[in-house]
Amino acid sequence: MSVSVQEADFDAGAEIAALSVGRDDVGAVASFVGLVRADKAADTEVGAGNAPVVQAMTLEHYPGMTEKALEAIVTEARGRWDIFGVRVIHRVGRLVPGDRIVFVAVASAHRGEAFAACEFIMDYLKTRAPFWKKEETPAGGRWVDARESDDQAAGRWQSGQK
Amino acid sequence: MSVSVQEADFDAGAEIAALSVGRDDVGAVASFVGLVRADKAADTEVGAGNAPVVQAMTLEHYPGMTEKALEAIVTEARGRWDIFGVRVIHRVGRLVPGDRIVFVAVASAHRGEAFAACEFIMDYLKTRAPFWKKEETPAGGRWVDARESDDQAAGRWQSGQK
Amino acid sequence: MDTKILFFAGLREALGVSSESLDLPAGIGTVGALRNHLAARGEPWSALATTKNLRAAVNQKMVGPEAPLKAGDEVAFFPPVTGG
Amino acid sequence: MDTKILFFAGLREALGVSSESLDLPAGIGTVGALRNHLAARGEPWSALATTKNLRAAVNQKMVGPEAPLKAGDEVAFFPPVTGG
Repeated sequence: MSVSVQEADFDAGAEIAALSVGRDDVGAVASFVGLVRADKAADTEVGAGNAPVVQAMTLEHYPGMTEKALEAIVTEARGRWDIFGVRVIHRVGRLVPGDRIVFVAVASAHRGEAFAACEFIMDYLKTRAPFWKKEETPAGGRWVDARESDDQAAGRWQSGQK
Repeated sequence: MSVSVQEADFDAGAEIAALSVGRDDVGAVASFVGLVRADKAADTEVGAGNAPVVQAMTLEHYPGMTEKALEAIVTEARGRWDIFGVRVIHRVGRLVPGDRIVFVAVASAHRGEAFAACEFIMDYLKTRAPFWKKEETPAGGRWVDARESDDQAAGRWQSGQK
Repeated sequence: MDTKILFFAGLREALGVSSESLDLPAGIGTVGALRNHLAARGEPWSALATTKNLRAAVNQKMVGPEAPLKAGDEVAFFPPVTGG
Repeated sequence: MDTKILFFAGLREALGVSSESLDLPAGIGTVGALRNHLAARGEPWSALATTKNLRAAVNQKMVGPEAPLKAGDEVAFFPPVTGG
């Protein structure tokens, strides 16, 4: 089970260790933890200076499709790089600044492939997995706008990737 | 203390968590764990098919210089990217396949900077930090040869990085 | 056979509904045509026309507006995703 | 003031010595000159000339063969690094 969508927090160290336990061919585990930032609203069009502080965030998703979308992204990564285990965890529900949101880890023989596949999965997850964030700020609730930079990050894998 | 050279193993999860604890501005922690592979000798000129299996590995280093070299690499990464905390741990002494060797983690507001800085530090560590590996195989001990691909990986940061 | 339609996030809130079942009208053969059909109901359904970069999925797979529809499909409309 | 010289890894094993202290001879003003001076001692010191891509550090900083030396410096010779 390489993909999980859950309300519960996760243990990054245990997940990283699980990708190499009992094996002697894993030379590299690249991983990523995404967290809720209090200043997240500052990224939007509101403008950094006047952006309200994020007090909490609710993650909505599309049950059923979410897992399929994440598994499709993992399958695509496996087709592009010679990687062993992959682990993706995405939390849903209400989270506060400092909380972990997402975890991606990739094991491979070599670091180049582990890093590339891990970053690829994060970039694709940001644009293809059906999650939506609603921020709570002193000014009220607001749905986070998609960032063009995320589309650009995902787009760079589409031609001449590594 | 962002850099450690030690015989003891490390706890990747605790190290990752420490980079964001008590803060609400960290949105991304990219990290890397390098491990001893049994088939490491297969990377050398010996040729993959006939390469002896690695039974253990001893890491030698240059005490005093090692810490300075790692800190210089971290300082360079801080100059290139807008990153918060950085943690580098490199083990020395005798290790067996499956053992962790090295840990690098970088915290930032955004994933792009965290990933880039983490990979940069690993690439530079591989070519600039005074560590040497000696493998034990059924055919005897042998010092690992430096890999040209590591020089290339470090070299790609030298012009038009990111 | 009914076609199930789901709405998510800001679009769900604008419509005040998270799903409906509908007998696919004759002539509605693509995701884009279904979107226009629903948007033509007037307020609040025009949100389907005005939502910036509206995305759609058929049977839980992201598709473009030209994707074909058949009775019994599960169709979803939603704003660009913002997870991770 | 003595100059301390350190050897590491395969080079250390080839020389059978991990460090020595030496009164920097007149005319030895660079890392490359010191390397040649030591290598000229004959076996096993010629390993300093034959080690592929020999690296050097002065006062714990990697340098090239043209780096200047002065009495009291800590000099190290070693093969290309292979950590990580």
